[in-house]
Amino acid sequence: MNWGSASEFFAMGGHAFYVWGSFGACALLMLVEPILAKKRRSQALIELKREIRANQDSQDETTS
Amino acid sequence: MLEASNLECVRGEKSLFRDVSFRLAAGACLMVQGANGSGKTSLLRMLCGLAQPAQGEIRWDGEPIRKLAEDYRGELLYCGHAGALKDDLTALENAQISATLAGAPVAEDAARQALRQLGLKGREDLPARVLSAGQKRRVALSRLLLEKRRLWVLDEPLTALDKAAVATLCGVIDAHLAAGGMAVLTSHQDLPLATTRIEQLRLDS
Amino acid sequence: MNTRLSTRLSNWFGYASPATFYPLAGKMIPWFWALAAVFGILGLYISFFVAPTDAQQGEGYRIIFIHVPASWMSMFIYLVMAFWAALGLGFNTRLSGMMATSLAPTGALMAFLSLWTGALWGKPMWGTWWVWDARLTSELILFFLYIGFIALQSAIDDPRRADKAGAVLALVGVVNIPIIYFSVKWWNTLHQGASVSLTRSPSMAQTMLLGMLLMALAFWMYAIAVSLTRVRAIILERERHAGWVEELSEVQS
Amino acid sequence: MSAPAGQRPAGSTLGVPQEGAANSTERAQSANTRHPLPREGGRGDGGLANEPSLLAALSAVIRRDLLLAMRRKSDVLTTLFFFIIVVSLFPLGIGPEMAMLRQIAPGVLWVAALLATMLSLNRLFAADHADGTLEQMALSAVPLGVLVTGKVIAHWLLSGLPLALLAPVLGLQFDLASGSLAVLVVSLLIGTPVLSLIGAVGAALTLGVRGGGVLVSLLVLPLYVPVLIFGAGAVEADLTGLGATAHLSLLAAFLALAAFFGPWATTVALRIALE
Repeated sequence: MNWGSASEFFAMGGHAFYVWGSFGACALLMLVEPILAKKRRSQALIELKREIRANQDSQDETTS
Repeated sequence: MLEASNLECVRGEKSLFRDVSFRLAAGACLMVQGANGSGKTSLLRMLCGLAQPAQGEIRWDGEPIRKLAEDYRGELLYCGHAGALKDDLTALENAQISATLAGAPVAEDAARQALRQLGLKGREDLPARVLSAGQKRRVALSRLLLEKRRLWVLDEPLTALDKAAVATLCGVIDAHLAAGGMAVLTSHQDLPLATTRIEQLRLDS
Repeated sequence: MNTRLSTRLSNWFGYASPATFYPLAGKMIPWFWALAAVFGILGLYISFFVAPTDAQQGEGYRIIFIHVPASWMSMFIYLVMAFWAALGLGFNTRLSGMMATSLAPTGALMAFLSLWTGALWGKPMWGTWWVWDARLTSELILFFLYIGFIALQSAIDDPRRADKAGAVLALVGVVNIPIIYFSVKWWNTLHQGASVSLTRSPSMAQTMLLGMLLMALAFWMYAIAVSLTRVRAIILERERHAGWVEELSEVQS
Repeated sequence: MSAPAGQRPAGSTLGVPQEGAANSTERAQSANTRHPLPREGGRGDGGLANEPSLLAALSAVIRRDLLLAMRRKSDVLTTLFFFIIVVSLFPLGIGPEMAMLRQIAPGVLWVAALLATMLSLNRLFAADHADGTLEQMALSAVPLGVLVTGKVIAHWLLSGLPLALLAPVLGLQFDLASGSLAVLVVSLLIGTPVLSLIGAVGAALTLGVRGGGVLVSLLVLPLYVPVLIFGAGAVEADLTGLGATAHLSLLAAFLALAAFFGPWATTVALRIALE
């Protein structure tokens, strides 16, 4: 085990800014990217549903 | 012989037409009709091999045109909406250069002769910039006389032409068909052709 | 006969594929997330708790456990992207073009992470944020190539043309990447620039290699999972007029 | 003929499939060829794809583009003046110390050459695309790759060559010795064709695309890196007395590679753009 205490772990031997800057950016981007991808899919689904409903409405109008 | 079987054209997400089939034999002429946006130009570009059909196949003498590539293009003359003219070149230079680019260089006399035949006598050495729309069209159509191709694909060839020019053009097309050529045309105007071998293709339905 | 077979094949590739692939991808995504999490936890454990402190670089060297995998993945994803692009160009398959499109942002992200962590590693090691090291410079150019690919595809409205144009660009890029890398390397040696080199004792090197490998596996699984998620969105966007999309349960509800 | 025929035209009943053209007496005038038209011209017995006509088409494209440029000289001159102005701005931004200028000269001249080439790339296919000439080229009996090669050569003659010839004059501003000037010219002569060849791919990809002008630089500039490194490196190597042969031969290798792949990729990209 490399670390005596939690604070030692977070201090990273004086390189905290660089190490946590790297790992933090990595974690952040890897959280954001999948969220954006999922959002893109749900956006596409919403538009699809809207379009289908619009088509159904216009069909109902023509048949009635 | 040009054959098309079950062609489908998709533009964006919309299917413009499907199941378009026809055969065109030597000496015959196909008139493609349809409203604006029905896919006439798309069909013509497909027949040239510029666009790929979403479905179906186009064959020339039994071979798919994709396979024939340059061999097919050597039999083909396409005249689209754009005249492929350079404003900075003279009518004569335009005619000669486009023939050379098409792979069939012509002598200056032949080019002058063709331009004269289309009623451009005296304007051969004027830059295309100063020609009227109809005159430019005639320069573009001079390729019909200069490049010896069996299949003509003409998209709205009558645009901007006056009565005399229409008559001349029809004579040229008739002569081509009588000599065993083929033509695929679109036109919003009536084309007073002498030939009886005209087939209609409607794209609307 | 032959042509009929080939049209049937291209039909299968061209139309049936997105329809069958969409639900399949949906089922696979959670598994890849789980794998990414497992490899990630193992990798992080090794990089922080197993790998000992470096004698010269102190704790700062631990950045290598994400810097190197990110660099590897950025190059690997470009290759995979070019492979899908070439497949789409050669066989006119629609799904492969979508795969290439969906991989590009993840590849760009990896290239960006590699540059970011490279800069954060460089500062404590060499005292500057940026060195014109051969690898960092090539990574920068690779990042530009990704940006170019994404920009080109988003500038073209017709998705099929976008796929094909992107494919040509990706293939030109793939031919060029090794040339760029060796040019930059040559240029770097001529100018006696700094270079990242790690010489370690064999046992240390092995732990480090294991950690980097595990992290690379985690990044790999992550890239698959996220690009599958994105490709599902792209399929929905592009195939919205296909009948099968309207019959999907998530659309019906 | 097992192929399905949809609407069978009335006219086609006369034409027997396959060899129908030759059977008809009316059309038997030129029995030696399958070409039924009486006006028999440049196209002989199907042997169009022979070398002389390919070369003729190649030189015709080059002559045409040069002729067009001569009729509209301002386009070429703009590129040249851009090159001159960019290069002349550097001493103003950096200061007039000759030792410093000599050191940055190769890089400055080469980067300016890259940018000047970029500037003219947009025009490479745009005009031909707009007026339909490009379509006709794609439909020519001459392979499109040959015509594209002609256009790229013309582009180099109008952008790369003038830059290379002008470079020594600008090199004097940076106090380069005559030996280095010679290396600069040679490196530009070998390197700028590569720029035209790679640039043509980018120009074809962005043809008719929104924001094509800026986009093409985004696509192409990263690919120019090796040429920049070895082009500027050649002059620098000569300045430091190392000899520029290695750099120049690598540049020549790039040229060979680009000449082999470039027109092919450009052709594919153009066909995509036209579809």
